[in-house]
Amino acid sequence: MTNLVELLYILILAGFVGFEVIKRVTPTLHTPLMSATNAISGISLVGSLVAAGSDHFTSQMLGFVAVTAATINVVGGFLITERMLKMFKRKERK
Amino acid sequence: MTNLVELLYILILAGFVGFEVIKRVTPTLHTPLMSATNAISGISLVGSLVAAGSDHFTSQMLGFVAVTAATINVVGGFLITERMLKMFKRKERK
Amino acid sequence: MEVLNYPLEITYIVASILFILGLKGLSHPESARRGMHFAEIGMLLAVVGTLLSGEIVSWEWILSGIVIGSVIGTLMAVFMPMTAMPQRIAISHAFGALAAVLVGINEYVVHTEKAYGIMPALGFEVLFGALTVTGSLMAFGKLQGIIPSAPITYKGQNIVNIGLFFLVLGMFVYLIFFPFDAAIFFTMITISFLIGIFIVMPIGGADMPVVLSLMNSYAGLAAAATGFAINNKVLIIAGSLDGSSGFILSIIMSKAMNRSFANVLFGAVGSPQVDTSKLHEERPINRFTVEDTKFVLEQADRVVIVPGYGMAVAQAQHTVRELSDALEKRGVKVDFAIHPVAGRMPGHMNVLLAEANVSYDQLLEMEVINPTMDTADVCIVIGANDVVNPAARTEKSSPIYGMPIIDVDKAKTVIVMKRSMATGFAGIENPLFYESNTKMLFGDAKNVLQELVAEFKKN
Amino acid sequence: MEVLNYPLEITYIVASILFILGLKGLSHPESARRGMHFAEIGMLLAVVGTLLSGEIVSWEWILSGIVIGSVIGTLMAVFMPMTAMPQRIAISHAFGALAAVLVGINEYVVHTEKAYGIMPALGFEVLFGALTVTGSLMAFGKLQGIIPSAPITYKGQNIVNIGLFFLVLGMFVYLIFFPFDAAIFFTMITISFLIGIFIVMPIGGADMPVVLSLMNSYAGLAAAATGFAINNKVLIIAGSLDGSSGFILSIIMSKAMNRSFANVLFGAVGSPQVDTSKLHEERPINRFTVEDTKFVLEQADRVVIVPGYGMAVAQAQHTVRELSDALEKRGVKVDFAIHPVAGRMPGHMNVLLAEANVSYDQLLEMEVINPTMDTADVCIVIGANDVVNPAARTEKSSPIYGMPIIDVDKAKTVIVMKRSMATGFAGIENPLFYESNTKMLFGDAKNVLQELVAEFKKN
Ligand SMILES: NC(=O)c1ccc[n+]([C@@H]2O[C@H](COP(=O)([O-])OP(=O)(O)OC[C@H]3O[C@@H](n4cnc5c(N)ncnc54)[C@H](OP(=O)(O)O)[C@@H]3O)[C@@H](O)[C@H]2O)c1
Ligand SMILES: NC(=O)c1ccc[n+]([C@@H]2O[C@H](COP(=O)([O-])OP(=O)(O)OC[C@H]3O[C@@H](n4cnc5c(N)ncnc54)[C@H](OP(=O)(O)O)[C@@H]3O)[C@@H](O)[C@H]2O)c1
Repeated sequence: MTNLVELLYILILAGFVGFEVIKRVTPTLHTPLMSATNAISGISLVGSLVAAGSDHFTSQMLGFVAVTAATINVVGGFLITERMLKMFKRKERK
Repeated sequence: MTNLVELLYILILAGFVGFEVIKRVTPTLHTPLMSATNAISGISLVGSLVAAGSDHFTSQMLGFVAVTAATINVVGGFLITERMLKMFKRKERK
Repeated sequence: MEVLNYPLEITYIVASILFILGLKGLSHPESARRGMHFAEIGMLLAVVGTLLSGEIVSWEWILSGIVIGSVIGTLMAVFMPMTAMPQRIAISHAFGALAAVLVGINEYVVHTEKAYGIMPALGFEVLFGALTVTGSLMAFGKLQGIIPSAPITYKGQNIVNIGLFFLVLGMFVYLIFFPFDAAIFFTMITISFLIGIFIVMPIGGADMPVVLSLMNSYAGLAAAATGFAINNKVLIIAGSLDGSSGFILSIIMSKAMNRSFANVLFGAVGSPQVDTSKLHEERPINRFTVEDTKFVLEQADRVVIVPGYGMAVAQAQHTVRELSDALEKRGVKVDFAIHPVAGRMPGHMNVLLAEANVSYDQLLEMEVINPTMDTADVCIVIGANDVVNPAARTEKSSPIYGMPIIDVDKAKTVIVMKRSMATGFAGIENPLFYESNTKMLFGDAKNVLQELVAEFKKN
Repeated sequence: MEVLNYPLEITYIVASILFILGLKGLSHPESARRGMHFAEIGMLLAVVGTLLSGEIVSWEWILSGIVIGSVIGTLMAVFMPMTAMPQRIAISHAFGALAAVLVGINEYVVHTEKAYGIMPALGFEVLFGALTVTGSLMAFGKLQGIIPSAPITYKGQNIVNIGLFFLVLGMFVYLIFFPFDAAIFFTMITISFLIGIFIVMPIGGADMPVVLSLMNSYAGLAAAATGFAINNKVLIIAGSLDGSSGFILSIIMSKAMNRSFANVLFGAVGSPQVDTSKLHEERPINRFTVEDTKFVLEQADRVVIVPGYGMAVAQAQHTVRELSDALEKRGVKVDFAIHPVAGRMPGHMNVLLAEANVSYDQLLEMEVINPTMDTADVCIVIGANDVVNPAARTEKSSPIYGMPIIDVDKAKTVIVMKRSMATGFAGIENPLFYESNTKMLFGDAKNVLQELVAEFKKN
């Protein structure tokens, strides 16, 4: 890891960003927040794709399971978040 | 610049952090904020030191002026910020 | 030095920015959906960018995985009832973490030489990943009722857990110096799987939300570690965002439950097992009927509704909305007071009431509504208990002393709907029920509310 | 590949974290000083780390520079009156940017081969650095009164500025492809210096705060570019923090002045030149004497003081504090209402009142005090004008329409202290002065307040 130092900076800064951004999430949306971060954590998909798409059989097998699992996460997570957010509406009140 | 990509990440993330953090600075302290960031921008001192401390005469000269200028920034900026912040007190009110 | 694929790197940078903007959107219901679209586009970009990067040489397994995963994910999202949300999040964490573990194993067994240089990151990845997989599955089982939700404890449990923890730690350190020892690598993973099971075992079902958030955090850490291992910045950033999210939600929950965060972090979370049968004081209470309630509500100008876990149990959110509509039709101003940990999941009440079409600007946070509580004529407490317990304000000896509550006792009349005098999650007595301005309306929340709404419809 | 100096890199990481924590501290006066200590320790670590990194082979110039800089910096900090703050910040920006330019030149002339690979960053650095140096010096001159503060304009000014801008841009692009052309490099720097002078020339002295914030932003960008050029992450982070800070403060100011941000960003900032002599309507005003004022104040239970630029001009902050003390001694509740752009610098009023020992929890922000304004018996406006102009709420045609103001007109009685009926910064008429509940108390703020305080001391 020749760029270990830079990756550490990225980790730390992203942690600060996460902390500040999540602190401002309205409590009203804490449940959607849980499912949204859940969907985002499906980003492991990126690593899984490379494994599944290689020419090595073991990689393909491990990758296939990983792609399936991560896709469930991503697709399911975003769909359910959308479904929840769609429910939050402001009524016109008289 | 072999690590250009990482540096870009660092720039972008630091921008996000800066944005979130500065947005939360209380308006009461906007003047100290200006002088504090002014002091922090004296961080160019780090680059200046390396130049002034080299064995190359041109570098030494350029570096000397740069170190002087940046030090004025750092020392003056932090002192004045401290001086201002010291004035912000909460009185015990009866 | 690997040659950099600049278009791919730029795509990843854009994806990272979109993830951050996506979560920023959640600061307000108005901007939330747009934010999620940002995050979705970010994910799409990251995936498409990876597929087109030129590293992909075979497609059949990728396509199969994506198709199968999409079908399962869609089915889960479409057919899942809102009340099953905690379970769904639990099992989904297991999937995400599983992907991280498998990627880690693949690095180790296939790209052997490369993997050896990055053992610290790889070890973290499989370790956190593995314990998140089984921990989340355990949480899923307990929430779904497949595994008994009561804490499972045995003598020496702590010693076993601590022992296993140090064993894994030792193996990890060993692997950093002798990465070639595959047996130790796989043993470490296996034990991590076991640890996930063991640390959730002694935790009661009601405490699962805290476990969920921690698992969220761990899954994030595993993803970030993967990023270090395969030198992928978008993984580090997405992982950090998830990590902070889980971490902050755990803090919020533990604060609101009056537990120290350390207590939560180190897994010593257990449902308090208080014998409540002897607790009830012999002080008198005031009972109300549905007719009494209607009478009082008809006189009111401002009514505040405080929902709690009981509303979720009774699935009464739609009937609550009907009541609120009936009152508003009569010119009564109705607000909902939402405590941060009412229910069993952060934001639980908000989602249920939103599902029942309550406007989100009627859902007021505790800090907003408390200062106005004394102007409320009637406060209806629907299946809430701990979050309205005034002992948190007054009784120094109470385990919930100091926890912020909704000050319902300041309203002129408080009507409490629950089935009995039983205690709530914290297992402690609630002096509110004995106050002179408190009226108890016993029964299942949904049934009682239906009767009440019917009363209003009569005339 | 350079060999990494890990202890140095870790030191820089820690310094970066400390800078961020330092600015986070400024979110509250309580935590602000601790925050600044963090930032100072961060700076110390970065400097000491660099000195010990092994790259330093000669010490005499470093030591001289540090000693001279420290002496000058200390003198400036200790002997500078608070009212000279804008000037001080301006000149300080010039120093910071100068360091960045010199570091850039050094990279170019001494480490020639290395510099050529990093021309984009280097170019940015010297370009932004140079224009910040002269721009800040111009701002300093105007604020200090060395240069006439009136806008200096001439025919074709815009064309010249835009022409120079494109010239510099062209050279920059050329240098990226032909970095060996030193003549072009130095010409580019020279022209950047000129641009800094030219863009500040047409801007009036009163608009300098916006210029200052922009220069802050540019200095930050120059530092960040230096970070790219010499591969130093702490420079990138500190530069980004400064850049965001300047950017956000410019946005706040331009919003509060009802200017579009683009208008500010592209330098088209000019003091509005309205001829105010004919503006005064012939409507009657109510005049108050010092005795009248004392009489009204004695009857009040709650008084709100609204300071503005006039208080700064008159140096009346200490006398204001005395008045507030005298009132509080009589049991009157006194609050200060601080508009975000009262005065000529963000936070101007807060610093002056803090200097005069006013407790910071008495300084209320506009959003906090406005909803309670109708419960104020008397509102004393001391040298404020635009920030209390109700035309911003009511007159669609007013240039300040839509700008948030302090709703002093909602108080039972409004006492306005100023020297005449003259307009303020925006150069527009203020209908407040003609309201029936407004009483005008003419005179220099400090003199009038001193008389008033003397009256209170009499009995
Ligand atoms: N939200 C979170 O993130 C989270 C996470 C972990 C723990 N917690 C904890 O959960 C608790 C939440 O407080 P809360 O006030 O919402 O709930 P609670 O204190 O658990 O009380 C719920 C009450 O609802 C009543 N109830 C149950 N089923 C009902 C039904 N069908 N109809 C009517 N009433 C019914 C119960 O009384 P009866 O049996 O007499 O009906 C019970 O007292 C807090 O202690 C919090 O710390 C929350
Ligand atoms: N704070 C910032 O960051 C910033 C930056 C740039 C621009 N601005 C602009 O500055 C303005 C600030 O508003 P403001 O209400 O504070 O000030 P203002 O609108 O400029 O009015 C100041 C008033 O003070 C009076 N005054 C001057 N010297 C006085 C003295 N010695 N004793 C008593 N009164 C005196 C003047 O009237 P007389 O001549 O009749 O005495 C004048 O009308 C806004 O328009 C804002 O947009 C602010």
